[in-house]
Amino acid sequence: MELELTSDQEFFAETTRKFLEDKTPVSELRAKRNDPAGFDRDFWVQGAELGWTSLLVSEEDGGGSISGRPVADLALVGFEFGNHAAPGPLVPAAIVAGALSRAGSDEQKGEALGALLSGAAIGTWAFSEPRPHDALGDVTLSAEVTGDTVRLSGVKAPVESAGQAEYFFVTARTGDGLTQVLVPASTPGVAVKPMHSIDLTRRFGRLTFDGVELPASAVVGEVGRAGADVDWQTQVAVAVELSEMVGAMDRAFKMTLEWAFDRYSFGRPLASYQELKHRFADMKLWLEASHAIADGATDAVGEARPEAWDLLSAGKAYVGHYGVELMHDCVQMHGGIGVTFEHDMHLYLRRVVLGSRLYGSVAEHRGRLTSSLEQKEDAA
Amino acid sequence: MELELTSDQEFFAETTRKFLEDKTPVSELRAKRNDPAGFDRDFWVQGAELGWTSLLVSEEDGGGSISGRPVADLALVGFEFGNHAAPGPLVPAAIVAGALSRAGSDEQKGEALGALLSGAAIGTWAFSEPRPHDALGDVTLSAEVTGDTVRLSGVKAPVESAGQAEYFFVTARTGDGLTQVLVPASTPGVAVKPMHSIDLTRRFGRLTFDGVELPASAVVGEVGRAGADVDWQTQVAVAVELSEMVGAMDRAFKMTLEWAFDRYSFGRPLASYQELKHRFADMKLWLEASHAIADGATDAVGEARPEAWDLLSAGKAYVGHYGVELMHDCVQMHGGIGVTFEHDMHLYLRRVVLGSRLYGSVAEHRGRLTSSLEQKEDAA
Amino acid sequence: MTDTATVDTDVESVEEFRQRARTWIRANLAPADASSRPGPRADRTDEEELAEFARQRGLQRQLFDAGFAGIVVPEEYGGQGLTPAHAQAFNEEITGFDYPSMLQIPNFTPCMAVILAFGSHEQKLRHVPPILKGEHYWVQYLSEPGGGSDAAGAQTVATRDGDEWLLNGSKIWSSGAWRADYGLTLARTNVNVPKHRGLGVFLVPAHAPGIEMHRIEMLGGGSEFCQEFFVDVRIPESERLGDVDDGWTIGIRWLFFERSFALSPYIIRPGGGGDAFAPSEASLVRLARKSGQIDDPVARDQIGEVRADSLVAGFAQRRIAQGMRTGYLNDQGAALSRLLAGVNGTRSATVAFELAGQAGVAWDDEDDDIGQRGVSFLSRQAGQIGGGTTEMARNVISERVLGMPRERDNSRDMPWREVPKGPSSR
Amino acid sequence: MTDTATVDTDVESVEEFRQRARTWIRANLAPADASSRPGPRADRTDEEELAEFARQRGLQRQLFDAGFAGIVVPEEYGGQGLTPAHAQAFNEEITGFDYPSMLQIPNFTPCMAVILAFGSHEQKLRHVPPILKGEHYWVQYLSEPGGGSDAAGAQTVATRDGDEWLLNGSKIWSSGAWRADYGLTLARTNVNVPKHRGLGVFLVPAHAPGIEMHRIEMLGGGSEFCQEFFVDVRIPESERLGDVDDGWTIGIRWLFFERSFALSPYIIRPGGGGDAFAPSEASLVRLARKSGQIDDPVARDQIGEVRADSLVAGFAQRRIAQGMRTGYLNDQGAALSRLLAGVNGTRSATVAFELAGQAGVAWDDEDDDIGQRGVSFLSRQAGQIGGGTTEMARNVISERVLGMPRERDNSRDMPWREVPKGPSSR
Repeated sequence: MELELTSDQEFFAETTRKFLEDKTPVSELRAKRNDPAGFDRDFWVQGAELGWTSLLVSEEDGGGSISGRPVADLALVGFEFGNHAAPGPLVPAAIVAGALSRAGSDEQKGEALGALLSGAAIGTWAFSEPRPHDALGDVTLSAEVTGDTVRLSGVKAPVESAGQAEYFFVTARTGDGLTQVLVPASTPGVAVKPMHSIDLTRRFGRLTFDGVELPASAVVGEVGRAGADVDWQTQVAVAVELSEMVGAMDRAFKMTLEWAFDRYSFGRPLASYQELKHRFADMKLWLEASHAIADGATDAVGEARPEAWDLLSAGKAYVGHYGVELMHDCVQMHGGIGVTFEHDMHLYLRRVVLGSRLYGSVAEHRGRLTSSLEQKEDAA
Repeated sequence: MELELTSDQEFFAETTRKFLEDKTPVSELRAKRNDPAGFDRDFWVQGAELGWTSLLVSEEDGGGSISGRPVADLALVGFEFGNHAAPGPLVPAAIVAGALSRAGSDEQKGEALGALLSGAAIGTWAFSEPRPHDALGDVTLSAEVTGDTVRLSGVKAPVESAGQAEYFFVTARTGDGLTQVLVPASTPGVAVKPMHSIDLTRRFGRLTFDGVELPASAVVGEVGRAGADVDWQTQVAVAVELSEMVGAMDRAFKMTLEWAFDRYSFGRPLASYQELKHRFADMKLWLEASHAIADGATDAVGEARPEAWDLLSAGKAYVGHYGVELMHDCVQMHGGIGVTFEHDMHLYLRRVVLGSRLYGSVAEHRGRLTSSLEQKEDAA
Repeated sequence: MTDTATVDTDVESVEEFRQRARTWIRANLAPADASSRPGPRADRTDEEELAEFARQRGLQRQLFDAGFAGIVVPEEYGGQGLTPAHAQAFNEEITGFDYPSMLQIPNFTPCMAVILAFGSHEQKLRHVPPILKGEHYWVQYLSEPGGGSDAAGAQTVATRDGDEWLLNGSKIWSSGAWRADYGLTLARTNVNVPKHRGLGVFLVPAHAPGIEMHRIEMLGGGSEFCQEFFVDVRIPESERLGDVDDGWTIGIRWLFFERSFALSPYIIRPGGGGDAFAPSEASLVRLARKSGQIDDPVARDQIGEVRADSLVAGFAQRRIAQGMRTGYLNDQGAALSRLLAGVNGTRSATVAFELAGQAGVAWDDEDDDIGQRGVSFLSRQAGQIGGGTTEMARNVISERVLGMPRERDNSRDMPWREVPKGPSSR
Repeated sequence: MTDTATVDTDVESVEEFRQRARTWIRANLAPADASSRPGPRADRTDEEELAEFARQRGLQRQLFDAGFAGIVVPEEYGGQGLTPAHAQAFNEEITGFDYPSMLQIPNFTPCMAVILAFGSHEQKLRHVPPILKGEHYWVQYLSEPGGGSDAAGAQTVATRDGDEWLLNGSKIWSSGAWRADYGLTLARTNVNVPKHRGLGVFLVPAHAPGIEMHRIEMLGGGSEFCQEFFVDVRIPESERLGDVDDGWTIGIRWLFFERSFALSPYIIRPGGGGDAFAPSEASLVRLARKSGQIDDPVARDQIGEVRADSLVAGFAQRRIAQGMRTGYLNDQGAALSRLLAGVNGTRSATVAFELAGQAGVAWDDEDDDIGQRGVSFLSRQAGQIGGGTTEMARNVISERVLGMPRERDNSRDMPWREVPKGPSSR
């Protein structure tokens, strides 16, 4: 999280923090472990009132940011979500609303956007596809437009909160271009199947579109020309996912630091053992560096700077590796209780491990960085 | 090195150890730093008298092992070479003599083998080729046999002690098969160019064969059917290279352990700092494990067991990684002096780093292990 | 195999024994289920677990009746009175066949090993044969909540009451205690002396009156580990090992047996390898093929790395055992074995997760085998914690094997009741 | 850039300054040689090295005359009296242009930084302007043979003799001392008190009478580091900084400046990144292309890893500096900066060696650029040793930043002459 926030941002983050502490304490998360949604609808409605879904939406459309830096503001919420292992489709819901505001027709804004902003309806982003198309940005689900009908065929997975959403915002392929379609969950031919996940609080599902037909008016933006919108959505998703991971790391590190001072072994606190001290030093470095790149990448996305993708990939490559190592070291420092379900550490561990695989693996982002370097080299 | 040696092996190793301590102390290695050979010829002759070149040679041919386990005996010498960062082409010279004894004609044995065994002549193995053919076992230098002439065209590099050898034992390609040819260094058309190396004591050169013609009698074994011999030679080379690396690691670890007890910082020996203690624990494990796989792989080669290649690759993959890390950690423990030329550590560091790249890199051997696993899986 | 050099010539030779074992094994044991991994399985219900456990008790009885149980255990206690070389030969012969994997650790070692090392003749006659027959399954009542690595700091107190002791306190991490018959128990017999000089080891019925058991759910699933609460548990003096207050002499050896499980001649260890925690490398190939990553050179590099680690570990474990036998290493060298098993297990679990791809974090039913790699990855550190942490192993290696100065122990020399057990104030 | 938030409004604004700098730089400085790396080069002869050094002294003079030397140094001492934000802007503008890289460290920091922090008005007037003009180049006479990380344990003794001090002892790791004008020297002024309470810092002509200098050959080639032997070297009292025997107050700050070089406003740091030890990632691509490995996904993965580390480091260094400014971190947070630079440098040198392939260990003349990656790999740890080891940085982070208990210092409270300096007997 940034070191120098505006007072509005401070207040905004504080509000969400207090709300999550109140509504989704660890006891609640554990109670909902087998709940199909993982959260109550009124939790979501109240969160929407706090602005979770409206940050990326223009003021004309009923949204608005806190600081004039919408992506940075959303990242603040993401940090708190990670810090509290909170449930709910924060990232896709905010992105769907933002995408509608960017490219939606008045009709779409009228119908759906209002419900999404109030939390009355949940919209999630159907973007990722199962292997062999699980590379970040690989889209094969097809959208054929004939006359005033658009026809969707293909599979999307994993899709966050697929079982709870009223709207699926589907990124599809039309020839060489991309098309995005807003699909009501009730549309005939759309099959939703819940998936298993390592996360305790978030839920995912698999969507199958078996020649689903909708009016062409369901298309958001222009057919085959959604590339730029999809790129922006993906950038925002990676940026906020990074802040979520950092939020979870931050919590785990603080818990473990406290443990090291309180826990005595051989009549000495763990914090007095040099080998552990040095691991804490490494973890502190990884944590601060992760904060730094998450914030730096978020800035670049918000300002649409050309280096945004390099920074996002650097963040996913770095946090995806060192974040996971930090979490496991926190587990190791706790000893046996660290690998029990009864201890809270795993709530945050799950969040970081999940984040390391969503929106591109460490290996994928390293590969992207190398290709980007080659282009720079060739350009030079 | 094996924990339980026969008394003959003990004595044999001890003899070579004393000889190296006497003939190539560190002062001598430093004095020869810019010497084109890196060693005096009489050093080599006396080494040959100790059996360095004759271990893989049958008794009929004037050679013989110490324990009836020739490869294990040669590995003992390799360990001492690494342990003393000794100069001279131990591995290729012993292999060339062994290969001649295995497949050479009486004529070849009469002419060359005697001189190689006495050390009067040096034979080296021209096997590796420069990129893009630098993968282990990639042979493109061609040997065409027409009538009673064999014609060699291609490049070999790096070739150990190329500038000092009287004989090049060249592994070449004839169609789909391999052919080995014994080439006197004086043969017209053979160009020798010295190469740079990170090692201080060993020397390498690049050999260019520009349509070199020799009598067919120079072919060792059958034309196009040397595959099995080459495989055996390569196995022996990897096995002994492993023992050389372990010998160098063993020396560096002992030096650093002693340093940790003698060196005081803040009024305490380095050995009293827990973080350093734990690194020593890891190094001790890496060292013992490296001893174990080097000896295990050597056994398997000596007994021509089917798992020999898996064990050699496991050794090169493990020692090539952990051996190098161990050496660098020994440097780090020494602080500033560890990165000076004046300190001896780098003599052993160079030996291990060099060994990690000769006869296949860590990555190559890991890849081989995976392919081998796939075959096992398919066979199962 | 230099091991054969150590054969005692008065007994059946290793080769004769190997032949006899081979013949019997092939005639009587089923091939091992390739997909099965040793030890308990999180994905089995308690009923399935108990059924399998009962089956394996029967398997152990078969081994006993055929003269293959307790190969290195003296005959007077129901064993075969043979050598570690015989045990090693048996391990090699049984590779690929079904065996009672759930009965090995901690039952045969550390538990039976401790009883054999410190029990009286009567205690051994009473307890060892039922173990070898598969009738009694033993677990460790050793660790305590808040005890961490300082086993000698045990806070469970044993108070003498005539011919009996009253045990009060709590034990934790007793693996499989819920299905066990006995618990080897370390307790404090004297609180007025330094911690190392006031301990005792007791042979306690796992579910003795006064013991309340709670099963601990692990984050990777399963609840194999248990916590026990002792309230006035009565144990006769005849079921205490060794001399009064001298339990730590036993404790030191006990921890040694725990660290050196991978080298123990008391357990069946197919192939004789040491990295019990690692999923087999063949399964990594299957995983990478299903997840579609087998042709990715990065994935192949990682599989090869794990394969190398595993092959090296087999030889390293043998060298460590040989080194301890020949005096190249002292007994504490066993910590090298424990460290090796721990780091390899963590690394292979990490590689398995890498190979799982996106299905390692969110998956369909048909990808459950892939998804389980993600679940296992969450508890990848377990192998560096259970059985003594790798941190403790590194302390032991540096201090007891390399002879470096010991870490300061503030609790060493003061009466146990005065030892600081937490921050005085923060 | 939140840095701009801290601009002092009385002075030229950062943007005005940036414009002025941009204009001047483009008009007066040549583009940086892409292949060149900051600092001295092992592959240059002393003559070439001295010629380049003289050229860079001239370059520094140009900066001085143009009003860009000592951007945050008070005007009375020849500087510009501006803020770190101005220095950061200058770093961004000079990126890609030629600059006096050999004059930055240790000349401007720690040396000039220490003089500015602790020098008297006269001492600053005497020494700072010549540094900013490129006339005087300063090095550190700080480390000692056998001194390791315990700088306060200095054994070089300064004995008072009237208005002078006599220095005797030896210093080592003085980088570039052979071509230096002055050496900032830590010496022991009192052997009868604990080590921290008997030190002094002296301003010593690098080649003063009585100093004998020996150049140390590094294993990676080059002999930039020197060792000095002091025999009755006479330094006037007026060239001693601070209060008598209170040199450690200066020493602590000195070590802080050393650790935080990557954050110092006194040096030119193109781009403002922090990992000075790392070869540029672009050069890794060129290397992998020449060595034929650019299409190997394992190589691409490693290049991407180094690229990520480097991009992250830039933001991390800025966050650490910001954190120290805003109070989120105390001054000791600089150790995070030092640790980051050290580990990144080692990793990138390792990856470079991986990419070099076989030509990294044995090579022809035409592959010399590849072979040099092998040579550099041999001293890959240098970046974790020079400028304070990463071990010390981890101690500082855990103890001074996270507040964990300090390591035992057996030499802390006894008179320095009684401190154990080696094993009494072995």
